[in-house]
Amino acid sequence: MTHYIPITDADRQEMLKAIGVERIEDLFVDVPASHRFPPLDLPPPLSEPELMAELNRLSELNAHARRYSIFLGAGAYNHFVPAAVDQILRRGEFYTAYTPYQPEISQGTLQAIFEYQSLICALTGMEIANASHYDGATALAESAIMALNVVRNRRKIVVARSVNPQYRAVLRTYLQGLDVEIVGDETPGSSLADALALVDDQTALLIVQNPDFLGRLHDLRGLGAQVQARGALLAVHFDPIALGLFQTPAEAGADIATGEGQPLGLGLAFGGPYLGIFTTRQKYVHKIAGRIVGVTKDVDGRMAYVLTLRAREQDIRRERATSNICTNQGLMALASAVYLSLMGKRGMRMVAEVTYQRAHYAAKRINALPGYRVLADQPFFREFVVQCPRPVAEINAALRAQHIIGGYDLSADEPQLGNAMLLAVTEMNTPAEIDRLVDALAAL
Amino acid sequence: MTHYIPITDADRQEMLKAIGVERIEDLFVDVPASHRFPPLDLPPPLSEPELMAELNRLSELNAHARRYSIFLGAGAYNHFVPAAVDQILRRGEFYTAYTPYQPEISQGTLQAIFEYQSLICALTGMEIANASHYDGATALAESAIMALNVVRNRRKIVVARSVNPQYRAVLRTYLQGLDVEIVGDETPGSSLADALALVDDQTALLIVQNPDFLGRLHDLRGLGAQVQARGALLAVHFDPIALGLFQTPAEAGADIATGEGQPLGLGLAFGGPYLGIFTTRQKYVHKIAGRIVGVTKDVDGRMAYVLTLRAREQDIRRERATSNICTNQGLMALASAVYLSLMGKRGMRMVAEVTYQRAHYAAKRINALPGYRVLADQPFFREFVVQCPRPVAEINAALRAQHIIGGYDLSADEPQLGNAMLLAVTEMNTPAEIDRLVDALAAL
Amino acid sequence: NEEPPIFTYSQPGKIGANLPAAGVETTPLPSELLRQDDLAGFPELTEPEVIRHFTRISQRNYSIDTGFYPLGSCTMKYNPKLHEEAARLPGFAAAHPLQDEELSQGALQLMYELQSYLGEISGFDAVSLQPAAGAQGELTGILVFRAYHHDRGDTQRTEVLVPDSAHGTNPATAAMVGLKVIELKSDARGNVDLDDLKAKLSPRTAGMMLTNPNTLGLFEEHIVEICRLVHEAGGLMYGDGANFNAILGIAKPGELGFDFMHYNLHKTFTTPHGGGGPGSGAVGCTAALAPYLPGPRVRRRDDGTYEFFTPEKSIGRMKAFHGNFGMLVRAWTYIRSMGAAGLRAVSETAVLNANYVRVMLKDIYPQAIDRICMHEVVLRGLIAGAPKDVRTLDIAKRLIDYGFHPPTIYFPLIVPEALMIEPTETESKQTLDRFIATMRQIAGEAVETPDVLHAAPTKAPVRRLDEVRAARQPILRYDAEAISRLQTAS
Amino acid sequence: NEEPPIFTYSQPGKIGANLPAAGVETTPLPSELLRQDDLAGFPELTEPEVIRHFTRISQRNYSIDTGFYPLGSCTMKYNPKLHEEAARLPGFAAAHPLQDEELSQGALQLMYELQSYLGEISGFDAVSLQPAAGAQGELTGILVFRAYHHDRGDTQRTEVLVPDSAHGTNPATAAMVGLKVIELKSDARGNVDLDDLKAKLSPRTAGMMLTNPNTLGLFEEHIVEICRLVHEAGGLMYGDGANFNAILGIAKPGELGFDFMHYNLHKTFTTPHGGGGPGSGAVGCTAALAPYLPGPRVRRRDDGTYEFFTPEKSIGRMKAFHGNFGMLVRAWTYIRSMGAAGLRAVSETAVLNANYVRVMLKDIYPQAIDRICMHEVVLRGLIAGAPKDVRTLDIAKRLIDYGFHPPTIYFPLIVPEALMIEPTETESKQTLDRFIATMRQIAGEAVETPDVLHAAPTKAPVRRLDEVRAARQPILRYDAEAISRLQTAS
Repeated sequence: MTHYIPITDADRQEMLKAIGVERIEDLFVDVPASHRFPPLDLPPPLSEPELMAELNRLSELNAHARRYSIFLGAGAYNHFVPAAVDQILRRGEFYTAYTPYQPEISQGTLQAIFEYQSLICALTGMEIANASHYDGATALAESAIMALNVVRNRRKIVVARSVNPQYRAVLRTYLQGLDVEIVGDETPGSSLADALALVDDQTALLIVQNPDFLGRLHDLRGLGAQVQARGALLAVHFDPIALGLFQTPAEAGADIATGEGQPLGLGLAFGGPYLGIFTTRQKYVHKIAGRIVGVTKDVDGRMAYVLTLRAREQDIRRERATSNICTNQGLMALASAVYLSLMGKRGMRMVAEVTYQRAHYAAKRINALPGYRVLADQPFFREFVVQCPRPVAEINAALRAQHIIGGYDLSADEPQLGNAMLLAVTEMNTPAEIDRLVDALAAL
Repeated sequence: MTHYIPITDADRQEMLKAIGVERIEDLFVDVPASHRFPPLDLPPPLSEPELMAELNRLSELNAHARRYSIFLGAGAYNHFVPAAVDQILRRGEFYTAYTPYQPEISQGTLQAIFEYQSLICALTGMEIANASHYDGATALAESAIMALNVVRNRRKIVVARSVNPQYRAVLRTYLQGLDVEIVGDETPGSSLADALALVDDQTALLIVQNPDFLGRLHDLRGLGAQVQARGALLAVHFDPIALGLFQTPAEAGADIATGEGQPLGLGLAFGGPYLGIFTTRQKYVHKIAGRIVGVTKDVDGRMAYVLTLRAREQDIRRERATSNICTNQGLMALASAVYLSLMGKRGMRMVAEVTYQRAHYAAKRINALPGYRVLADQPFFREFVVQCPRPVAEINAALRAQHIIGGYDLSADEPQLGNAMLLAVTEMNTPAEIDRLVDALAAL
Repeated sequence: NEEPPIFTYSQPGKIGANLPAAGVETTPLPSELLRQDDLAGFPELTEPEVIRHFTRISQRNYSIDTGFYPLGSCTMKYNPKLHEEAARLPGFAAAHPLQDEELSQGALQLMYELQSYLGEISGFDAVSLQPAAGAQGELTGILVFRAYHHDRGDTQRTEVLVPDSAHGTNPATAAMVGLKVIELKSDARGNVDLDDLKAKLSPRTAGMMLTNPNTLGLFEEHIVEICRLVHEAGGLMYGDGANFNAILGIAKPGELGFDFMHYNLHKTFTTPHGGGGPGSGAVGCTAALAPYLPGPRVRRRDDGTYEFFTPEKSIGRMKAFHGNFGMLVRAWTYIRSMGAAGLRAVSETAVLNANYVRVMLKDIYPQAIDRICMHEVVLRGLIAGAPKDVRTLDIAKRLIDYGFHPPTIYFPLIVPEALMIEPTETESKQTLDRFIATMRQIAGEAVETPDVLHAAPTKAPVRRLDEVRAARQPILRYDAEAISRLQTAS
Repeated sequence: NEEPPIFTYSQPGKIGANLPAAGVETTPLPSELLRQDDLAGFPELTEPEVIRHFTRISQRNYSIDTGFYPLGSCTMKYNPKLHEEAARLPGFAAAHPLQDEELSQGALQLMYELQSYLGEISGFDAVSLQPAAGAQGELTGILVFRAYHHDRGDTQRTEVLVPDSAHGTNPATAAMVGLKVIELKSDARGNVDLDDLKAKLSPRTAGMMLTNPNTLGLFEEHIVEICRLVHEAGGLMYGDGANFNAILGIAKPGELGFDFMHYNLHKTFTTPHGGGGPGSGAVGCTAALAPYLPGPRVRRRDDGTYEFFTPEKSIGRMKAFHGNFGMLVRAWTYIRSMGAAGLRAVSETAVLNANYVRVMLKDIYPQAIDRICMHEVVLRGLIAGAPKDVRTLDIAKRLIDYGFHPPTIYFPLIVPEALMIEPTETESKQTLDRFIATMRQIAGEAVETPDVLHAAPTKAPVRRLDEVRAARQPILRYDAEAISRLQTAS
C-alpha cells in the first residue's frame, strides 16, 4: 500500500478470500513462471519533499523564461500566457477526465472542444476544424494523408522549402510506408513560385507555410485557385498569432490549413505538449482524421454536445482506416480556447501588433549594427534572418553569459545564408530587453 | 473598461439612460463638489506580463525555502506542504465563496469547516473547536476574553514567560481597553511553577505554552485541576505538529486550548495568512467567539451543515458583544483540513517523529562543537536553544552566505541566556542539510 | 450527489502523504510525555480519496467563479487569477517572516509601496498593514482613538457614536475596548440625523464610527459637517471601509474629514473571500494618529533599502508577524494593474451597476430610501398583492432556484424586509438583466404561486434547513452515533 | 445549470487580457497582407466572464477527481497532484525546446533517466520518448519493423498479424503504413488461436501486434510460444502497452519475447488524460531495433553531461521537438515516487481489484471467458430474466444515475454485449463494493423495471442524445442560426 493505493492489508485478505485464492501471487499463474516477478533495478523511492527538491534542482539546471530573455523561435514561441488559462487547466474535472465517450457526463469537455473548433474557424476563416492533432508537424503530415484520400490516384506531394524543416521531416516519416513522392524542398533558397511550378497532374497537394520558417510573410491570395486549377489541393500552415493581423489561409483559398497552437496560451514547455490545429472545407468533413464535436439535442430537447461523424474513425472502420489517431490534445485545445476567449478580437490584434512592432524595432536596430545585416527583402512578422559577422554558435555562447537566449542557428538548414541567425521577438520581449540584446551584439 | 469590467461603452449609455442621468458623473452629486474626483497619484498601470516580471523580481529579492535551508522557527515553521493541498485551495468554488450565509448553496464550505472542527478536536482531544481565528496570537488573546466572561468578577490573567513574546504582546493589545491585569511574564527565565504560583482568587486564567517558546516540552498533567481548584481556567497554547506524538491539552486538563495552524499545510508565506485554532469544553459553547458549524437536516430529511449558535455573534447582540470577530480564516481552515486528512493518524505521527529525531540529531551534533552548548535540561520537540561563541547576528550573517537561514536571535527576548540562538529543525531539513549547518557553524 | 463526512472513508493503516524517514541515529522519545490516546478518531485515507472528497464537496458551493453573487456590503467582485499566481511565487509563499530584513527586501518593498498606494487612494498620511480583517481594523482604530486621547491626558472620553444603520461589528468593537456605544438615528434621507448627533456629542465622545457610503448604499450628504461637529467636540472620526468600492477616485475619506479608516482588502482590493477568510484589514490615518499605529510598519532607509519599524507610541501588535502578507501581494498587484484611471472606473461602474438594478426593480421592490445610490441599493421585499406570509427570505431562497446567490437580507436592521443588492463592477449588463428579469419573475410568482417561494429552494444541493435543531441539539464535531440518531429522528 | 456557448457573452469592445503596448517607434503594417475580415465572429469577453464560463462547464464533466471511472482499457487511475506542480516548475514549463543543450541539462537528465527506467521496467534495451500518444507509438513501431526488414533487403514482408480482440488502432496503424492486416482468431480461453497463427505466418509476415494482457483482460498463456513462432517466421513482435498497468514488476515484455512496445504514459504512468489528451506514447525495443528508433533520444556523454542524438538508421522524427515533455516529467516523478516495490504493488492491486469485481459480479453478468483476469475484466450485459431490449448500453447509462462512470462497452468486438471493467489500483474496496452493489441493483431493475434503464440517465446534466441528428445535420462550429433552428425543431 502506498499513499496512492487505498487497499489495506485487511482489505486484501478479504478480497483474496472472496476471489478464492490464497496469496496475491496466485493471480499471476498465467504468467510463465520463469519470467514471473522479475526484479526491477530502479532507484529507491523518494518521499514527496525529496522529490520536489530533486525536481527543483533539475528544473533550475535549465534556462527558462523567468531568468533568460528569449529570442529563439523556430516553431516554439515565448508568447504571453494569461494566469487565467492555468486556473482552468488545473480543474480536476477537465484534466482527469478521459475522451468524452459518455456525452451525458462529458458535456464540459465536449462544449470546450466545440468552442475550440468554433474559435479556430473564426481565427482562420476556414469552414471546419477538428478537435486537434498532436502538434503542428503531425497536423501538417495529416494534411498530406487527407489530400491523398481526397485526390485519388495522385501520389505526389509538393512541399515548399520554406516549411519548417522539422515538419518536413515528420511528413516524410509519416508517408514512408506509402508509395508517395515528396518534392519541392530539395533546393536551399528555393521559392514558393518554384514549389508551385512543380504542381502537376500527379500532384495531390501543395504545402506552404505563412509566415514561413524564416519569418517571411507571403501574399497568397489566388494561390488556392492556381493549385486547384491543376486538380490538387492547397494546404497552408499558418501561425495563429499572425492571424491577429494578417491574411488567413481561407483568403489564400486553402483547402486545408494547419497550425501549431503552442503560442495560444500553452507556454514553451520544452517542446510539448503542444497543439496541432487542423482545418479544412466543409465538403471534406468525412475525410478529416481525428475527433469532431457537434451539437444535437437530448431526449428532453436540451441542446447538447457529442462526438460525431465517428464512422470515420478506426474504432469502427479498423483496417480500412487512413489514420490511427485516437488521442487528441484535448487539454491543450481547452487551453487555447481559454486563451482565445480571453484575448478576443482586440487582444488577438494587439498581440500580433505588439509582436510585429517590437520585432521590427529589433530588426532595425540590429541592422544598424556594423557587421550585422537583416534580410528584409520581404515583409516579416516576428522572425527575421540576421547575417552575422561570426558563427552563430559563438554569438549565442556570448549572449548566454548575459542571460540572453539568442536566435536559431541556420547554418545547418540554410548554409547558403552564411553565418545566419533566425531571431524571434514577441510581446514578451520588452523594449529594454531588445536594447540589451542589441547592446550585447554590438559589444561582441 | 478594463479586462475585469464587462460593461461596454454602449452598455453604459443605455444604463445611464435607464437611470435617467446623462453622464456617469451625475451619479456622484451627493459627494461634496470640492472633494469630488480627486486625482490619484499612482504609478501607471502595468500589463499582466510586466506585472508578473516585477512580481518575480520582488519575489527573488527574498530568501525562500527553495533556495535556502531554513533553521528558523519561533512561531512559523517550514513543514512539508503536500501538493494536494494547493490543488484544493485553487478551486474557485472554495476560494471565491463568502461566509456561508446561505447554507443551501454553501454546503462545501460548511462541510469543510465541520470537518476541520472535528479534526482539530481529534488532534487536541478537546471537546469543541470553532471555525478559527486570525492566527495563534489572536486565538490566544481570545482565550483571555472568553475566560473573563466565564469567570465573572476576576480581572487578572496570568501568562507564563515561556509563551511566545509576540503572542504576549497581542494579548496586551487586545485587553488594553479593559480593566485587566496581566502578570506572570515579567521576569526573564521564570518558570511555569512561578506562573502557577501567581494564580489566586482574582485570577480568571492561566496561559501556558507547550512546547514553549524555547521549544521545551512540559508535563502538564494535573495542571488543569490545580488551576481550576483556584477557581480559574487553564489555557494551553499547543503546537499541532507536536500533537502527533506528545501530550494533548486535554490531557493537561485545559479549559481552553489554542494553537497556530500554520504548520498544517499553510507554508511560511512571510507570516500570513495563518490560522488561529481555538478549542474549549462543550460547556462553554455559548461563550466561544467566532463561527461554529453544526449538523442538521433539511426539510426532506437530508443531512446538512449550517452555521449555528449565531446568537453569540455581534450581528445579533451588537453592543453587548464581547468579540467583534466576523471573518475567520476559512480557506486556511480548509487547507489544514486537507492536510490533516492526507496525513491521517500515521502521517501525523511520522511528521512529529521525523521532526523530533532530526532536531535531536542536530542538537547532538551542534552540542559537540567547541564553543557551542545546547540547553537540554528539559525534553524538547523541534526547537532548542544554542549558546554560541559569538553574537547570533554575526553567526547568521555568515550562514547567509552559504544559503542557510540560521536560528532566532534570543538576545532581545532572553538576554540572560547570552549569545543564544533558538534553532528549529523540521522534517524538511534533510540530514545532509543539518550536516551542512553543523559544518558551517564549526567553520566559523 | 451527497458526500459523506470524510471520516467515513477511514480505514486503519491508510495514509495520504509520502513522507521521508528520519534517516538519522534515533533518540528515545520521552515516554512520560507521549499522548495516551493514539490519535483516536483521526481519519486514515489515501491522497485520491482526500482529493475526491474535497473536490466533490466544493461543487456543493456557490462562488463568484460560478455565478452572480450580489451580497450587499460584501463586495463580491471577481478575484483575478494573476493574483493567485503572484501570491504563490516562492519568494512570497516560502519566505520566513522572521528572516533578516536583508533577505526580505522584495517583501518589504511591496509592503512599503502598498502602504503608500492605500494612503494615496484614501487621503491618509500613514498606513499599517497589520490587521487581519476589517473587524480587527476597527479594533485597531478604536484602540488608537483611546491611546490618542489618553496620551493627551483626556481619559474621560468613553463614548463612541454609531449610527443605527451601522454594521454590527462597529458597536461590538467599541464594546470590546470597554467603551459605551451611543446610537445615532438616521433621517428621512438615510443620512445621520444631524440634530441627534449634536445632542449626543459631549466631552465624553471618544469618536464616531461611520460607514460612507452607509449601509443603505447612500452617500452621507452632510459628511463634511459631521466631521466638523465631531472634531469640534474633541472626538475623532472612524471610517468603516467596507463600502470603499464606491468611492475609489471619487472621494478620499481623509480629505472629507475622517481621521482613521480600515480597508477591506478582500472587498475593495479583490483578495478572495475564501469562504469566510482570510481577510485583510489594513488601516490608514492622519499624521496625528500615526504614532499610535500598530507595528511593524515598513519604512524606506536613506540608502533605498527597507526596514520594519514600530511607531513610538504604538498600541502594540494586533497579531503575530506582519499581517496577512499573501493578501497584501494580491492587493498590490490589483492596484498596479488598475492604476488611477482603472480604480476610478471600478467605482464608477460599481455605482452604475447598482443604480441600474435600482431603477429596474424599484417599481416592484420599493427602495428603502428613494435616492440615487452608490455601489449598492437597499430594496424591500414587499411585493404588492402578495400574501403577507411571503417574506424576503422566501424571495432570497427562490433566487437560488434560478441560479443566483441571494442578496444580503434583513440588513440594515432599520429597514424591515431589507434586500441589499451589491452587483459590483465585474458583472456584465447581460447578467444584471437576467437578474432583474428573475426578480420580476419571482414577484409574479409571489402573487400567483406563493407556495413555490415557500418551498424554495428545490434545485440546490439541500433544501431549507432545520436551524433550530442545529442550535438546540448541537452536533459540532463528527460523531457517527449522533449523526445516525439525527438521520433516524423525525 | 446549462451554460450557453461562450459566443453568446460577446459584446463589441470587451477584452479579457491585460496586454502591454508596443512601446517602440512603429513600423507601418504591410496593408496588402492584412486580413480583410476583422476577425468576424471572434468573441469579446472579460476575464471574469471567461473564468465563470469554463468553470461552469467543467462541472458538467465526470472525472477521476469526482468519481469512480472504470473505463476498461483506459486505466483511469488517480493523477497525483505533486506531478502537476512538478511539470509547472519554470525550468520545465518555460524552457525553449531548441535552447542549447548546455542550458537544458536538467531536462536532458530527466529524459535520460526516464529512458532508462522505462527500459528496465519493460526489459528493453532502448527507449525513445518521442511519440505523442499510444497510437503514434504504434505507428513508430510498425515503421521501425518496416525499416528493419527493408534494411536487411527483406522487402516482401507486407503483412501484419492482429488478433480479432485487438484495439482498433492496431489494424489502423498497419493500414497507415501500407501494410496488410491479417486477423487472427481467439481460442476458447481468450488466447490467440495457435493453429490460426501458424496457418497465417509466412515470409510475408512483417510482424504481429499483440496486447498482453489482451483486451479480454487475460494474460496470453502461450506468449512465449507465440513470440517464438513469429520470430521463426522472420517476423517481429509488437507489444501494445495499453494494458501494461497489469504487469509492472510481474513480467517484462522484453523478456517474454517482444521486440518493441509502446508505453501509454497517460495510462500506466499516471499522466492525466486531459479529456482526451495529451497522451504520451514512448516506445522501447531490443538492441537490434534500436538503430531505427526516432530521434532525438538522449545519451550521456563521457563527462557526465547529456546530449541529444539521432540513431544512425532512424525512421525520422515523429513530431517536432522532443516528445510531450510535460508528460515525461510526470512519468519520471511517478516512477521515482513508487520505486520497484511500489510499481509491483500497483499491478498486484490493480489485478486484485479487477478479480474482486469479477467474482462479485460474474454470477449475474457472465464473464466473457471464465478465467482469473488481470487488471480488467470483460463481463457481458446479459441479465437472466431481463427483457431482450435491455441492452448493455442501458446498463451503462443507468450507472450514470448512480454516480458512476460506465465501463467500456461493446469492446472487445468479439464479445457481444461486452462490459469491460478496469477498476485500477487507486480505488478503495469501499468504492468497489458500492459499485458492485449498484451493478447488482441495476440487474434487479433490468428485470423488474426495465423502463428505468431505457430512460436512464435522468440525473446527468443531459439525457440521451440524438446522435443521428448530430451526424446527419452536423453543426460543427458555433452558428447562432443553426442552433436556433435546432432548438425549435421537433
